[in-house]
Amino acid sequence: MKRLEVQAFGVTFRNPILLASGTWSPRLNELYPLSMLGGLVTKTITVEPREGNPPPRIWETEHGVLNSIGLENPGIDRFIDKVLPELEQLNPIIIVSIAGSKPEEFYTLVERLNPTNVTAYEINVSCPNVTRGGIELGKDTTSLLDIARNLRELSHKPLIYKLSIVHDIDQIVPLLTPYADGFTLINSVPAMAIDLQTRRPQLGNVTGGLSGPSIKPIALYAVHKAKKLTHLPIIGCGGVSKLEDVLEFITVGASLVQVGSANFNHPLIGKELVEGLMENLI
Amino acid sequence: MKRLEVQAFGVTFRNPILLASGTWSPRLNELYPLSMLGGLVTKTITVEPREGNPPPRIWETEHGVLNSIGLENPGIDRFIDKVLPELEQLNPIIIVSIAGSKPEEFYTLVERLNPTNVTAYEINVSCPNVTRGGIELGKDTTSLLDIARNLRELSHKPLIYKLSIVHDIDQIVPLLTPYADGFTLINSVPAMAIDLQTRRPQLGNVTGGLSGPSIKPIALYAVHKAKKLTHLPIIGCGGVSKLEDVLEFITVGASLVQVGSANFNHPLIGKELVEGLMENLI
Amino acid sequence: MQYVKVKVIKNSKVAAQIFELQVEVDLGHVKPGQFVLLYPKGCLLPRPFSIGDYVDNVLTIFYKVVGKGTRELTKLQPTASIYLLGPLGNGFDIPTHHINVIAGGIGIAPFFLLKRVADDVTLVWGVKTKDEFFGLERFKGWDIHLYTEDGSHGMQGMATDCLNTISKDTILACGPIEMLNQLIDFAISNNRYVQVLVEQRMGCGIGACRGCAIRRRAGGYFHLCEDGPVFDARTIVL
Amino acid sequence: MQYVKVKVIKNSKVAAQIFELQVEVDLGHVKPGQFVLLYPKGCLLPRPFSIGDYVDNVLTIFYKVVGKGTRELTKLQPTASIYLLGPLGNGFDIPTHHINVIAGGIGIAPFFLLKRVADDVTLVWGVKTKDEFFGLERFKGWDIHLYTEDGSHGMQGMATDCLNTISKDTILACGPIEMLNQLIDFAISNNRYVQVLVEQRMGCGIGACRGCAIRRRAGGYFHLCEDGPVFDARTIVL
Ligand SMILES: Cc1cc2nc3c(=O)[nH]c(=O)nc-3n(C[C@H](O)[C@H](O)[C@H](O)COP(=O)(O)OP(=O)(O)OC[C@H]3O[C@@H](n4cnc5c(N)ncnc54)[C@H](O)[C@@H]3O)c2cc1C
Ligand SMILES: Cc1cc2nc3c(=O)[nH]c(=O)nc-3n(C[C@H](O)[C@H](O)[C@H](O)COP(=O)(O)OP(=O)(O)OC[C@H]3O[C@@H](n4cnc5c(N)ncnc54)[C@H](O)[C@@H]3O)c2cc1C
Ligand SMILES: Cc1cc2nc3c(=O)[nH]c(=O)nc-3n(C[C@H](O)[C@H](O)[C@H](O)COP(=O)(O)O)c2cc1C
Ligand SMILES: Cc1cc2nc3c(=O)[nH]c(=O)nc-3n(C[C@H](O)[C@H](O)[C@H](O)COP(=O)(O)O)c2cc1C
Ligand code: FES
Ligand code: FES
Repeated sequence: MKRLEVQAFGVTFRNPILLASGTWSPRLNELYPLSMLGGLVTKTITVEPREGNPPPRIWETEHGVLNSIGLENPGIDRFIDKVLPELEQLNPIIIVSIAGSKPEEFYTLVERLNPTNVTAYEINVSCPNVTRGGIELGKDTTSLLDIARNLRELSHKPLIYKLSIVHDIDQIVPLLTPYADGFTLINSVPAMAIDLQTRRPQLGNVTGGLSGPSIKPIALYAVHKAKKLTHLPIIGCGGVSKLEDVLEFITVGASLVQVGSANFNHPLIGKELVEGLMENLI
Repeated sequence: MKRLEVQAFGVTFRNPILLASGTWSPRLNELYPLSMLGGLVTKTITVEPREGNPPPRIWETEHGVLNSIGLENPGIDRFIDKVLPELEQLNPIIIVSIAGSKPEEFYTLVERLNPTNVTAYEINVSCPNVTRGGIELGKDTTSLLDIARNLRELSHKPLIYKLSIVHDIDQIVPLLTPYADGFTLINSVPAMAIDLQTRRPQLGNVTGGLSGPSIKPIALYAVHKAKKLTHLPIIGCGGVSKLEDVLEFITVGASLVQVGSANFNHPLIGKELVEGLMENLI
Repeated sequence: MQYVKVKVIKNSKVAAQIFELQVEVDLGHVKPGQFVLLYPKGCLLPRPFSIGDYVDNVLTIFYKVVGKGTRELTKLQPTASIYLLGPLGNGFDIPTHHINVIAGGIGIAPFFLLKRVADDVTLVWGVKTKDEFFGLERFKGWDIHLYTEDGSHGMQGMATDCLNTISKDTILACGPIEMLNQLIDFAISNNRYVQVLVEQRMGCGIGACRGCAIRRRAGGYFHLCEDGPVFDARTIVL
Repeated sequence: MQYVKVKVIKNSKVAAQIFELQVEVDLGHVKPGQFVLLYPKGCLLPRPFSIGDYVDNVLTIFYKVVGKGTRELTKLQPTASIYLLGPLGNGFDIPTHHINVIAGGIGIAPFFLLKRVADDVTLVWGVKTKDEFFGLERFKGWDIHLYTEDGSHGMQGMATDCLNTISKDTILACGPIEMLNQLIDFAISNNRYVQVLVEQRMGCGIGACRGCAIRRRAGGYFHLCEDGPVFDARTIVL
């Protein structure tokens, strides 16, 4: 057990397997103890509740999953009152994913969450499915740097920035490094699919984000690249669905790995990856 | 036949099927008449010959092809003397892909090619496999705009800019539109793969570009997005391997479609797509 | 809720494009209208199916072949196995008095289980053409009204043609979207309690992905896997 | 060069991890050392294989199961079919006088065809253990020297152990990279004409992708599909 431990952002993770934002629910705990995982990253939370995008919201492409959820979430008040207490029962390490459509919203979120027991923040500036405060924010380096500076002041907890492959990683990673504790790469990749019967997009919101096996080589690249640009720990995310994928991300320099849409394909995946890593150690 | 014709950039293409840069050779003509295609895009040419990157240069990922050729090419002199005369026998429409590591190289290439019979230029500012003048050029919007302005002055032929998903499409497409005749989207996506046996990258150049089925949803997105930002014709490229893929690209707004790595998988693909489109018309 | 690899007992065609799949699994207590997720080989997302019938640890699913996942299901041979998650969802709210069931096509699937718990039922089942009927013998004892669009069996027309004449009792319904939309209109204009089992693409089945949104008439969204798949027809927009 | 769907006549195991695949195809004239591309199901890139033997429109390929593509090949049943592109590449330059062949493991594959055109041949074949030998009967008439690393058959050692004692005639060789590197050293230090058949990952087989680069000793690259797969050992770096 001990040997799977990872130290990162000043936190001890019992193993490198985390579940990615938006891809798991506490009900997985009915299938296996979520406490055996390295940690859990919450669905992205915003200040106000969000309804999300019009359906259909999800579609299976040939080798990936396309989604356009649109950051549906109950908002920070309800999250702290109702959701968080339940999550805290599941795993000691809860990383809260946060997003805002204005800089002030990020500050509010951090101020509200500082007094709680959550472990760290994952700052989602890479959501492909919202018009403001999503992926565009990560492209606006001036605002982003501003937010990062202020969050560094405000935050009592590690700050992990979640980036997209469409971001200028070369520029952003060094820019944010002084104000960050780590990076998660990558969020789902902007993508779309067409229903040829109707000649309409498969998603209600027209475009979405691609995840799953299709994006693994892209995510490996992003981690490899970021690793050369920062000394901070990196969380690899994108297409992890088997033990080899985890080892590949670790090989390119990831300290921790997040498992996302593979949870839909095989809900025991988190457990099996931890078990696989343990056997791999022997 | 007539009804498959496409008018774009002032050129008449007998059908919308082109073969993508770097993925076909004149030897395909031994298998079917390349003249039946809409046109051919050459391997990217640079002023000086280039050796390309260290091997291994190609690898099959789970659902894509990863390459790092590094723009190996014979250079413009040899291209004009030896390669072009052969290509001109194959199809009336030859689009020459060009790249440079300095702005002047683009100008030289266009000046050298202007007097030839080639149909158009595809300006490759999106190669993931070279250190200078590749994908980074597409990120440097100031230089890019400068090059585009000058090329517009210099060129006697249509100028088609080939972009990457990691480019800021929102910004580049409107910026280049006044100086361009069209866009090709997308080039292969920066990516990498690991050999777990050796813990080394699968490619000699460490990173490469991902093509094939994995990137189709990403390419559809890019075309859809660019279409909203310009009135110029768009060439869709990325993961086309069957008739449905062609129709999907056309549905999101592509005027023409390029077939790339599918040529490796099934060398008759170009022919079969044209035949499929003809049957589809009936 | 369980996630288990289940053994296939039977998988055979019972009507045009429709298969009956039987697997061995202990699901505990299940309600008509609940569903399970199956994980076909080569699919990245699971596929939802109504619990068709369930007795003595044998789960029956009736599925129509429409795409990649259901095509893959047809390949399952007896003794093969497949992962299953369930039971999921709320199921029908079953009144103790007389019930009207309206089913369109494969929308009949959830009502085989209803037969085990309710006797006083009027079943109206419409299909395009008579090849699409199956398992009718299982409904023996119910008051059965069959419709075919082409008139090849029973009355010519649609299941919803019965709406003018049907009793005032609760309606339970499942079928294609056009039929459900008619029922929603009917429920609203007559302020009737009609329970509809609706479909939506799903990612997880357990409230994680927020993919299964169903438009709420009052604004916002329900989630099929948490709030459905059975809804009061007056409360949703399809 | 042809690209055709060919019928499988035979596909059976002939040694540890090694299969013999026979397909029906008219390739015209072929030379030992030339290769074909096979297009296994589910693979995006074709897989190159030496022409093992070719007579009466029957092409034989000997392949070792090492990964996804070759695993897929083992599934081919007689009467199944698979796309093939070929013949490709330059093949060996075959002298009319005595020839020395050095083969390591599955590197024996291209020499079955040589047997049809050359009689005065010394064959040195090394493998790890005796289970890896196959088709020895086909080389009857040649001067054969067998090596196993574990000494389970023939001499104990490697095929390259013969280099001290081998005649001054042309060497044709194919085998794992370590063996080829020894031969390259040998050829350079003794300035000997050694023809080596090398491997490299390929995309297209026809000069399109520029994927199959082989480092040239004089600088720059050869391309396996255009300039090879057989090279003068003195001219390359592996
Ligand atoms: C609660 C519920 C109960 C259902 N019960 C049954 C049943 O008993 N029998 C039956 O035949 N069908 C039932 N369906 C519909 C069934 O889930 C789809 O027909 C099936 O998922 C289609 O998968 P496919 O891969 O063959 O089709 P494809 O079109 O290839 O599917 C591609 C994607 O779309 C999704 N999808 C496509 N159609 C539907 C749909 N109608 N509903 C949800 N997702 C869809 C798939 O899950 C997949 O993600 C039910 C659906 C729901 C939501
Ligand atoms: C000219 C030539 C002749 C060959 N002749 C034979 C033969 O007669 N018998 C035989 O058993 N093998 C031969 N090989 C090697 C054979 O091509 C590989 O073993 C095979 O491609 C491996 O495919 P895979 O999918 O099973 O392995 P994987 O490792 O899963 O392959 C993944 C990728 O790597 C490539 N690859 C892996 N190993 C090699 C390799 N050694 N050479 C080229 N590409 C490789 C594959 O083409 C594919 O793109 C030859 C190779 C070349 C270049
Ligand atoms: C249905 C769904 C919902 C998601 N929601 C979020 C989210 O709220 N916030 C976020 O940062 N990422 C979200 N993601 C992205 C994932 O966390 C992850 O970055 C991405 O799916 C790539 O990993 P994967 O290939 O393992 O799925 C979501 C992904 C999916 C498929
Ligand atoms: C082996 C290989 C070589 C390529 N060389 C070039 C090139 O020289 N110039 C260029 O613009 N694109 C090049 N590309 C990119 C393709 O033209 C195309 O944009 C990309 O592969 C996506 O299309 P696909 O998915 O159909 O392959 C190359 C791609 C491959 C696989
Ligand atoms: S299917 Fe994932 S939330 Fe309902
Ligand atoms: S394999 Fe493509 S150039 Fe040689």
